[in-house]
Amino acid sequence: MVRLFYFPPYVLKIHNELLLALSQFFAKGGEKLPQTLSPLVKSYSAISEHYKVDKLLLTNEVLDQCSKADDDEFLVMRFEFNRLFVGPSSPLAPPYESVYVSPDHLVMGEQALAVRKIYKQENLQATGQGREPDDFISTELEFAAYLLSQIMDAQATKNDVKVQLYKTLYHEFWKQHLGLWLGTFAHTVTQSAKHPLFSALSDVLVTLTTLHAPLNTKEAYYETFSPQISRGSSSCCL
Amino acid sequence: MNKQLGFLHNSEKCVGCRGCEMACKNEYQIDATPEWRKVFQLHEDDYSLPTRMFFSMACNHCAHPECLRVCPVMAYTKRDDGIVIHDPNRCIGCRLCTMACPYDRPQINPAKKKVEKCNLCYQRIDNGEQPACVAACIPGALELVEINDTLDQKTGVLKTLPGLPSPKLTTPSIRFIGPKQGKQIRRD
Amino acid sequence: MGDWEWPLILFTVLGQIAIGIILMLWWLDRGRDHLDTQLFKQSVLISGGLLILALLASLFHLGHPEAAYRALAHLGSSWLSREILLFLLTFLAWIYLFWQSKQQTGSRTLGLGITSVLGLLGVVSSAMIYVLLRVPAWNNAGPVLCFLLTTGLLGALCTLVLGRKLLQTTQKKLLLQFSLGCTIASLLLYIIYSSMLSASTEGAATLNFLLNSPLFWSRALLGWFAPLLLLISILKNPQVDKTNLILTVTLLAGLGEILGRALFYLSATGIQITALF
Amino acid sequence: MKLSRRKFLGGAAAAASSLTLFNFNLLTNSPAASAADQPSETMKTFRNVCPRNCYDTCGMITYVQDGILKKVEGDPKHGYTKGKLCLKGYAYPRRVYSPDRIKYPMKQSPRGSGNWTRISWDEAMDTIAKKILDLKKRYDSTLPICFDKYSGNFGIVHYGADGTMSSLGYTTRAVGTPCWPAGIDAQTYDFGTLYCNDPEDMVNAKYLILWGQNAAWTAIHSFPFINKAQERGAKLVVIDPILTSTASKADLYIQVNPSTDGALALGMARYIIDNNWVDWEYARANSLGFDEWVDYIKKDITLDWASEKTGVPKDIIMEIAREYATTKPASMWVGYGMQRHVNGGQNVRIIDALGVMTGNVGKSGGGVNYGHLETWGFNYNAMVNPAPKGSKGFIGPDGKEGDRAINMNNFADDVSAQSDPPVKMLWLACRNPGAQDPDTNAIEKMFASMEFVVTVDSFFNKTVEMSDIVLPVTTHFEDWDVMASYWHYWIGINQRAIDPLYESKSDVEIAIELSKKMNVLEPGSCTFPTSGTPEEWLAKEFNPGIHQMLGIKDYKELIDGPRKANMPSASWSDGKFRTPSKKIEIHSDLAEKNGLPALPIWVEEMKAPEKYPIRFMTPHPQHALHSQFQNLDWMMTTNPEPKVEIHPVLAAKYGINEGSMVKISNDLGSITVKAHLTRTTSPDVIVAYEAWYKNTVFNVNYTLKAIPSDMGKQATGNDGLAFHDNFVMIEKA
Repeated sequence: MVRLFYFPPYVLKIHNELLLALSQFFAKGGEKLPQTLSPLVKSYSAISEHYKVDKLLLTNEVLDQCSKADDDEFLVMRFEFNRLFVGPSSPLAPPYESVYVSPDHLVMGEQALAVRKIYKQENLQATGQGREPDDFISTELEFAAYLLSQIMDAQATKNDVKVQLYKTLYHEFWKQHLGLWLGTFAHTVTQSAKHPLFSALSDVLVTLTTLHAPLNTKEAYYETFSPQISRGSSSCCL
Repeated sequence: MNKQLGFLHNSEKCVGCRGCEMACKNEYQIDATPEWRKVFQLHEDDYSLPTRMFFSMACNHCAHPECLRVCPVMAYTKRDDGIVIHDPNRCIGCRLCTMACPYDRPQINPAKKKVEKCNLCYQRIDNGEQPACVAACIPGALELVEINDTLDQKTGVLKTLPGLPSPKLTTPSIRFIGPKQGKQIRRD
Repeated sequence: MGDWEWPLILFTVLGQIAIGIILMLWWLDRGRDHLDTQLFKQSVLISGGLLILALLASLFHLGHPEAAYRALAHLGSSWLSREILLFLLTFLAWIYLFWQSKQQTGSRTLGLGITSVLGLLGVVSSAMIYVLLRVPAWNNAGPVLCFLLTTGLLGALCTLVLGRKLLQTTQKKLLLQFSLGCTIASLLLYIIYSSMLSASTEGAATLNFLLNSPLFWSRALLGWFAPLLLLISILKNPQVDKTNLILTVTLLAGLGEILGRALFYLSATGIQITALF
Repeated sequence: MKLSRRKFLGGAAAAASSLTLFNFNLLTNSPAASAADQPSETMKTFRNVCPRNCYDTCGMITYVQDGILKKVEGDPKHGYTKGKLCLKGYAYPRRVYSPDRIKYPMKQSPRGSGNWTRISWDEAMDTIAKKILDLKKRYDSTLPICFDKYSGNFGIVHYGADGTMSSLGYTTRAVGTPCWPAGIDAQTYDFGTLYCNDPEDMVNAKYLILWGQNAAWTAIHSFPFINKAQERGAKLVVIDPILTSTASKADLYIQVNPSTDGALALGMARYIIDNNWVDWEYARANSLGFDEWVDYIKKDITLDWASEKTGVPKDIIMEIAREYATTKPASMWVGYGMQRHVNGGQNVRIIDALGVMTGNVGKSGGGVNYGHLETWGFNYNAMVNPAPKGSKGFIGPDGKEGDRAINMNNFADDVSAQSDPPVKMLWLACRNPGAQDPDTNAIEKMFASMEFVVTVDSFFNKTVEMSDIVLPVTTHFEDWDVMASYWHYWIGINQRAIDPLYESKSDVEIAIELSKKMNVLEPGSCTFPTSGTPEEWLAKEFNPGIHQMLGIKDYKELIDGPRKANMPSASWSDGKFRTPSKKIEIHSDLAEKNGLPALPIWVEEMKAPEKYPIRFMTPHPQHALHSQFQNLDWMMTTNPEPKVEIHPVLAAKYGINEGSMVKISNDLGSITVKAHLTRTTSPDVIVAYEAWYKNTVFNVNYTLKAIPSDMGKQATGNDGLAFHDNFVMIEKA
């Protein structure tokens, strides 16, 4: 039997942290940016240092600067956050999967139901089920982070069956959901953003979508990929 | 083919309320862009008096469907009852049918990159129900009928209206009752 | 009015050049002076490359290129299915031809002949796709003749460019005369075709669009008038070195045909519902 | 997925292992663990009623699966709308799930800046409550708070928005209705109230006049009944300055000079008198002042005059007079459009008298039908709350203390005119004055002068744009409610079909939240009850009268289907009129007391000023109901932009072609809109349909002056608006 590939725990950890930081960034809203930006910067630094890509470092620098903004600047970012993602005017980049993936661009499309079923397979459901679309970006990101944490658990206990199961789940979830829309979403954000924070955020999302392809598909490739990722990723994703 | 189902549109009764258009969208929750069914307003100059006159048109389930003829993937089939069905699972989005249909009724859905059109609610018909548009027509201007000689021989049943492509092209399965104009006391 | 259909323009024009080259090779090879082997090999390779490019370009026209294979499903009535089949067969024939070109001996005529005939049938099917009841501007012999003339003209000119060193003078002259013939035919065809268009409302709309479009006049200049003058001048002065001139004519005519094809799609006006919406 | 998790772990083990160490914020343990592999729920259906300001008030069936609204259909058990919806009704799913919906309470700082902060309901209520208490302290009353609510949602429980205000104390209230008050008063003077025949009874009419009524766009469900009457031989006459889709179906269409409908009716009356087709018996037995009116007509009215005034040839006036008077029963439907003039109420009174004169009132297949409120006898439990102890109110002219009424139809000016105390805060619910009130510039200015503006809405319209706080409100699919119609006789229940999305709340829920907060900050400062489920609030609206009218014992019976009120199909068939004299008052002392002519005599229409020779009519649109619906994606694709209809003769005069941009202006302001040339209007009238298009500044009200119509005060508190007496100049933009 082929030896099951184990991801390096550190890589899983930093990805997990980035997913959670992003999830909180969107969940807590523009009003909590002073609290949610720092964890985002921290987790993104870890990523950018690990992969050592110039562009990532640059984005990280922008994020870092934004996280140290003064109160006035945070206000500007808050208003921009709401203009982009919340409202009350028609949000320019509504953070729900079905707005991008379902052709009718409404919320509560088939994607919301599809992720609801996936959560349910893990005995989970969105806390706002029925009120908030299940495919809200934060919920999807948190679910992805949860899957990663399951892989980490399983690797720690050398439970190969579980590792395999959650890798498959994780891979499928990216392929069928986050991977399908984060790119478009990021693009929409860039198009509409008037503050560098959100262009940087868009870069973070793009990094995430790009890095996750190797993380969950070609494990054998991953070992070799990791040290050289800087070249690979800078050409393909950034 | 045993029979040919189609629409009988009564422009005498149609008030252009566009309920059929939206009922169609509601039934299938069609995306914003494709218009399976559309209400058209006739040119007021085409008749003796300027009046708001309409006809409502979806796929005409033609006796000689050009869409079906040109489609390279056989996405179109014509049922025994004459309904021309488009199967999106087969469609590869070559758009040739959209070039070939004189009524512009197969339409590309830019998001899905596939063509869509009215399938005459064949599932509803198979269940013994009326198509959604017919069921929703408040003045009773839109009917599902069998297109045959008996229908064509009835007085007042027309094969076309001004502003429509010649029915000779594809032999559409739609018949019309033309708009009626009352007396007008006008100020111009 | 239609759209600017890059994938279709590239597919049809490149495919027609490829087939045109093979057709010319076949024609020249059947003549008294056989074709130079080096030129044969080189030209077969290039025409194959163009054919592959053309087929690839056609995929970009599709909403779902991954399912393109399904396009073979409706040979019974769809000219698009027939076109794909014939182009694939042409490509298979080309592989045979390519294999033949690698052989030291043996007749090339069979390979050239099969490829040419299949290719021409492919070009005709391509054109037949557009012979639609709905589009008066296309619902005639126009598309077929127009596509065949492109095949002939660009095939001949490209072969001239490819064989600028290896073709014999008589062969060159034949090709030049053929190109001139195609250009004149194309121009005449267009004049007749235009006069036919005005018969229907939609045709008149097409004509009106064309005459008011700077693209059309560029096409006329690049694709008809300039090549006409240059070809005549080349043929009249056989002693001058013509390599650069031939290159120029080919480029101009190529551009003209690409513009012409773009206009073909742009100017198509279908019969449609003209009631207000 | 190749690997089933069931192969790997038992259900219980999975639950245990999946929650180790991971700190969930947005996900939680799912209660029904075994449901994982189950297919979707089966489709559930719910009963809803469209609550919009519309004649038809349709019964709806809502299809819900997995808690998600899938589609809507008409309710086949609704006898008037008969299982069909209009184009707007079918677009509802797009409204519920539009990403544009307002999702959370938001605060704008400063107002108009576009800088919005999301706040919690608690913070929203805290901010609002503190502002209210602050104003109360500063001015010693809650009168600086002005409440403006109208017809965004006509559900009975939605009167909880009014209740929010009454529970705070005495406030300033926008009173009146911009819609139909002149006609209401006309019928009030004549018959005692507005009370139309059952519209289903139109099938019995032998002759049918639709007067300024475009049913094809605004009351589409009446068409089967109109058609039926036509099939049974009735002649359909449509009188309208615009050749509408409805007029296009008429056997006879009369393009009357705008605002001269009364003159036409008087001309008809004259001819009827001359030919003695008068139903003397009915008129004399049932009315007061009839002979006086006949004398007036004989003395003052000639057919030549009527013809000249109305632009209708004499022989046509004679024709319709003869037919209307001699074909029995003959029905008239008076539309709301025709009373939006400075003499609109008076014109309705003349038409009423025409109905009386011919004995068509109180008859099946007859009537002068305008609307009714007979089926609206609910408790208005959510609306009625005692003012908190010690509340100081406005002392009215009658010496009574209460709310301070201001004119809804001159909202901008009237708010600004208040000084003792001034209005400092606005609360807007079910209302979008930014888009719908006349003189938008004045509205903008008035809003800018406020200290605080709260708007309760679902979409970011012009009014929300000018607010400090916006509160997200539920759609009717997310509420319990009950709806009656002002036209047909049906009543339907509206179930909660889906959970309220995001943080939206109904008007009653908002009132509850505010009351909780007010009472924490200052106990006793708000009397709105702080408990009750939405369904309990609905239940409280029913009373024995309603039960009896509908033949039910409990509101829950309405879940089986809408019910029709048990009333005779012909209004006034009992002859018991509700005027002071209990008779039809052709001569109305009440009208006279209110400064109006006692008799239905001719009152001059408004003439075009020299500078602005073109009448600009802005009637109701097809794809929208005022500022609702048009912003939805389906509407924006099928009807992407507004147009102004111009007669080709007029257009030629100004060099305007089909599709030209046209600047329409007067001394109030201007709008620019695309031209559509059509002979459905006349050469001195241009037409643009009012609506709020997404992402455009198009708003016909920039040119519309708040000119009052002649009536409305008596029954609705304020005179109506002469929307259609708007005059402009046009030029090619």
